[in-house]
Amino acid sequence: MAAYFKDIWIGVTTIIAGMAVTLRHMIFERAITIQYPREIKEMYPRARAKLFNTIEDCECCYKCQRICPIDVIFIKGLRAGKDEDIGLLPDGKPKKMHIIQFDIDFTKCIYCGLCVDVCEQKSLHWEAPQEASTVTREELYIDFTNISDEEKQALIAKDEERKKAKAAMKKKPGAKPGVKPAAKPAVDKPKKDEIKPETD
Amino acid sequence: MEFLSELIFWCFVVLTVGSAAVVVFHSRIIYSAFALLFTFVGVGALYLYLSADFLAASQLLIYVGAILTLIIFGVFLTTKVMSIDLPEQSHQRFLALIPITLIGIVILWVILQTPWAVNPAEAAPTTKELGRLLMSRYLVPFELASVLLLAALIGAMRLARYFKMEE
Amino acid sequence: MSETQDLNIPLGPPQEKMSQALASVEDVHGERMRVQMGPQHPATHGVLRVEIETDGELIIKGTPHIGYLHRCFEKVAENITWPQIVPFTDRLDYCSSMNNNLGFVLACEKLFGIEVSERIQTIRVLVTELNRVANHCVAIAAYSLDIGAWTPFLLLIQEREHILDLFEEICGGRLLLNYIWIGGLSHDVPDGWLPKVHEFVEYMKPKIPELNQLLSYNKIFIERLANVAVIPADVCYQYGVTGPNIRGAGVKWDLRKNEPYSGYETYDFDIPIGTGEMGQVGDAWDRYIVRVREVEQSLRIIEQAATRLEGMPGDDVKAAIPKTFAKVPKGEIYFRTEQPKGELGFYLISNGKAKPYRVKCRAPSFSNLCVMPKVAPGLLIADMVALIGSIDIVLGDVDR
Amino acid sequence: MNVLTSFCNNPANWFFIKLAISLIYMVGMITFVSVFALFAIWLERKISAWAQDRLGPMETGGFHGWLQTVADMLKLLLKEDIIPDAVDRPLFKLAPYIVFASSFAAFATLPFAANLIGTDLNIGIYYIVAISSLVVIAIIMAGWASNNKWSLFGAMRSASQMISYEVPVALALLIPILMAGSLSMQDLVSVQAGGFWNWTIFGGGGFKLPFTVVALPFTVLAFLIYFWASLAEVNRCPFDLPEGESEIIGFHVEYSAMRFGMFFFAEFANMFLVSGVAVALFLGGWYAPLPFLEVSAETSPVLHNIIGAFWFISKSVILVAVQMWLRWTLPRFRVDQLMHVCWKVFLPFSLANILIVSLLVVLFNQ
Repeated sequence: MAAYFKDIWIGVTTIIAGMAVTLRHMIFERAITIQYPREIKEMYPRARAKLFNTIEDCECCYKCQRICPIDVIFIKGLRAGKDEDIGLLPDGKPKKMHIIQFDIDFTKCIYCGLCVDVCEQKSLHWEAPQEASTVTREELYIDFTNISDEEKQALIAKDEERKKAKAAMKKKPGAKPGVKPAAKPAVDKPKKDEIKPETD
Repeated sequence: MEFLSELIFWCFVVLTVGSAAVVVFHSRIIYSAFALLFTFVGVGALYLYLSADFLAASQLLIYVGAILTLIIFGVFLTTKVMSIDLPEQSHQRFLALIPITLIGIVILWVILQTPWAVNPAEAAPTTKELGRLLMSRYLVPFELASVLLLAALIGAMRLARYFKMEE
Repeated sequence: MSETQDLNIPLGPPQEKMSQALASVEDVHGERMRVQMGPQHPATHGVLRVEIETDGELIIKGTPHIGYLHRCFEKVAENITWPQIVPFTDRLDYCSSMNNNLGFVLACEKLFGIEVSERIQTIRVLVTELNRVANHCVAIAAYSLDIGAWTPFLLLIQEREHILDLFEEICGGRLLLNYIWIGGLSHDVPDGWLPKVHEFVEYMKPKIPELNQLLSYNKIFIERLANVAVIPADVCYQYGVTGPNIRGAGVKWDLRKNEPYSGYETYDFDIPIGTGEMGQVGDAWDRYIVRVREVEQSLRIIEQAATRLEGMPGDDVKAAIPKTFAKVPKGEIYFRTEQPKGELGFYLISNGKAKPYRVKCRAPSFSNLCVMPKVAPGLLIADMVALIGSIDIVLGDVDR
Repeated sequence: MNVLTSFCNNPANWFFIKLAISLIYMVGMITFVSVFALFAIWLERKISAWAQDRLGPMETGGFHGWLQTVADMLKLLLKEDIIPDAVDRPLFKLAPYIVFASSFAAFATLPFAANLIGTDLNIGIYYIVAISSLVVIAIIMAGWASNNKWSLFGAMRSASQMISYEVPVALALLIPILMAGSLSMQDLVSVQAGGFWNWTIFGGGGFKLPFTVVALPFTVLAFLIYFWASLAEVNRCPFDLPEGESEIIGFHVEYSAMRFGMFFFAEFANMFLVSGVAVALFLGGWYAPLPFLEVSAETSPVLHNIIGAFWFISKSVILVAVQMWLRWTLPRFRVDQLMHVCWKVFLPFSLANILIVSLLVVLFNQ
């Protein structure tokens, strides 16, 4: 009998204690909500929000492509001729590669940050845009190169010419005939309309 | 205004009798159980026409709130309730005719013998009077009924218990 | 896992009563109802399907069916290089990524013979304990939601948010961190971070009595959990139940004390165990309160680690990271750490190449979930919710 | 004008006038219930938000998102009404209407003010208790017709819970009825006239001082029992097992669009109903807490009613807010504990309460 009344007493007092807590929160505690479009929370400098590649600084060393655990970075570079001067890298060395493709598929990116860490030129880095969301999946397939299609075609043509010349040079001594065919599609990124939304 | 009152009365009559017909004739037992709801509500409304407002509310509370719920629970607990096919054909028609005729005669006799009050009853609060009667003249039946219900309650609890507590 | 043999384990009095009841039920009633709880059910913490046979609301059999979140972690890990596996360990138990990172990284470091500096170890302890607090916040919060109290859920998520902010500042990630790397860390501690940790500890400390007042010692909450879904110590041993669940059963078993790693032996903290305060030892309330008390202990560790770090000279946190993983020592290893949900073990086989030959993960949630068919009979449906919540599973960890 | 006066003066037409007034009152009541439900849903969101250090709806309609529930209702109205294939169609469609109708029908005898009452039946409170038992059937109907095991669980829980809790509710309501000696709502209210010390909860209810002091603990207890048991009647936390989102999801799991909206509306209408009954029977109905805060019927009958309705509604809203406050604080009971609380705690206490109060009434009534 005593236990019965004690149970009721404990029930009543603990309910009142709980209500006191919620009442305190209702009256004294300030709301922590951030009303997003009007108040914007500052992002931390290390925040992994969105990858960005400063293409002018890119060395085209393929390290990021190799370290990526899920292979969402697509790079295609063409070796520049010895006579060409295409600018300097941040560490002062001359650039050696024309980058005709540097794509990141953000639909698959897992934001692990491994690629940023291996980038020696610090060209691949995190940016913290407030609005990183997009309406379509296609918009998440981002091309960082800043050259037009004509320039790209010109570079490819030039590269093929050079390769042919090289092959011809090599052929002369009668070396291996099986030179890699340079005619294979230079840009192997999927066309935009080919990216189909995957069902998850 | 008489007309309107009549109209509403006949609406309730149709509701009561119609849903009662569903209760009897529907082949799915769950429909019968739910149709009983409207029958009870209609009967309650008819009580209101007899100025028996306390009885009408009691009808709702007891029959709808308790008994109908119990019936529905009973239907639910019947095994394979979905697949029950109530027989729609009668087999022993001639044999059944005898009791039905007898019952019909009795009912008819009662209907003819009863002095029906054709004037509407006086609309007066009945609650207090009912309470008085239950506590004075009909005290013994009232108490007996409550004892019976209590016994039923205890019996139900005993049956419903899964296991004996350790003594 | 669908069928478990009966081990004839002595059960506590209420369950004994219930199993007697079940015996009589089987005599009386022929018909039972088979209900699928999940995979889309709010109380299953993800895509768990529990197939329950009920008689009314009484559960006669409860069988978990798993695999709805299977992502082939172990197979994927065989096809990528060692450092690339670390971000995948984040996704095992996404509520405690740091601890998963640490478990895998420590196994690798032991396999490859890498030594890390004391400073790195201290940072690792600090961040994993922070993550333990965050994980327990989620566990308690989700549990309170299961039991029907809404407010503690959002209040605790709010505390967790502070930890996630700390993580975002130190490594950029909030949930999936990839912070602890083989041989070091991805970043050093930023300036002004340690005072924030101290601030957080001071902020968090009064929140626990408040939680106790609001939830833990609420009579309804106690009544819902006390004497419910008792997992005694011997059942824990047999099924490999670890973490707060075995500690709730009154067993003082914590790898941080029993097999210290990362310098845990130098910290001053206690292991809270269940004492059967409100009912039986090893009931749902014991498992719950062990988590609450572990938060307190973790805060103690965090405070000590942060104080130590302030006095430590800075060094390069990436100094010990191997330049290349193309050639690693051959061998195999099993290493286990105390993850917030239990023992997280990694069995690694290296054949000397850049990619592991085999990665086997002993996930705590999986083993903890295995005990369900043993405990479930005799519970009510509402108790089943209390059971799932109290063993604190994360389906990412169960299915891998 | 003359035509109207003569029309009104002819006793043959009174029926039509009465009918017209009833229809107007009914439409007004439906409007009030709908507006109140919209307001209550908004209030519920706000209270939950404040208890959890959030803001709640802030955008729709400008000030504190006051239009949010209107927008939500519009959404529910415009949504596709999905009726699953395997449900029992007639019952599935019927159930929400019965739920709403029965919770709405009970408003007929709720006294908003001296003259603002649908009909002052002499069994007013009994009628409310009776008519709200229809909800049980409708909920069972919904749960059964959904053809879903979880909703059947919800329906079963709901039925057993509501039937059980009708007992303590009715027993607790007997205390003011005993003291006032009537079942009519207006009689029950009118004995509490003149200041809050005359309210039934404080031992008033038509009795004078020595009785008031002696009966005070028992009337307060009766109020508390009524309030808690009525939470179970309307399926509110901590007795929200029929919904029980985290366990069985609820009897209306298969419903969508406005059919779900009907259940939702009915829940909030019921909340107001039980609060209104508590106010009418225990908290002085439409009387102001202090006598000078109201306008007497002699000075201005219209103002008298308006002020009365104001007090009645504001008291009820406060009680509704307390219900919400409780919901956002407490965990949920388990089925057996629910029954334990009903039969082993509320029932003995209310029975003892009735004995003591009726004894006191007999003693002090001489």
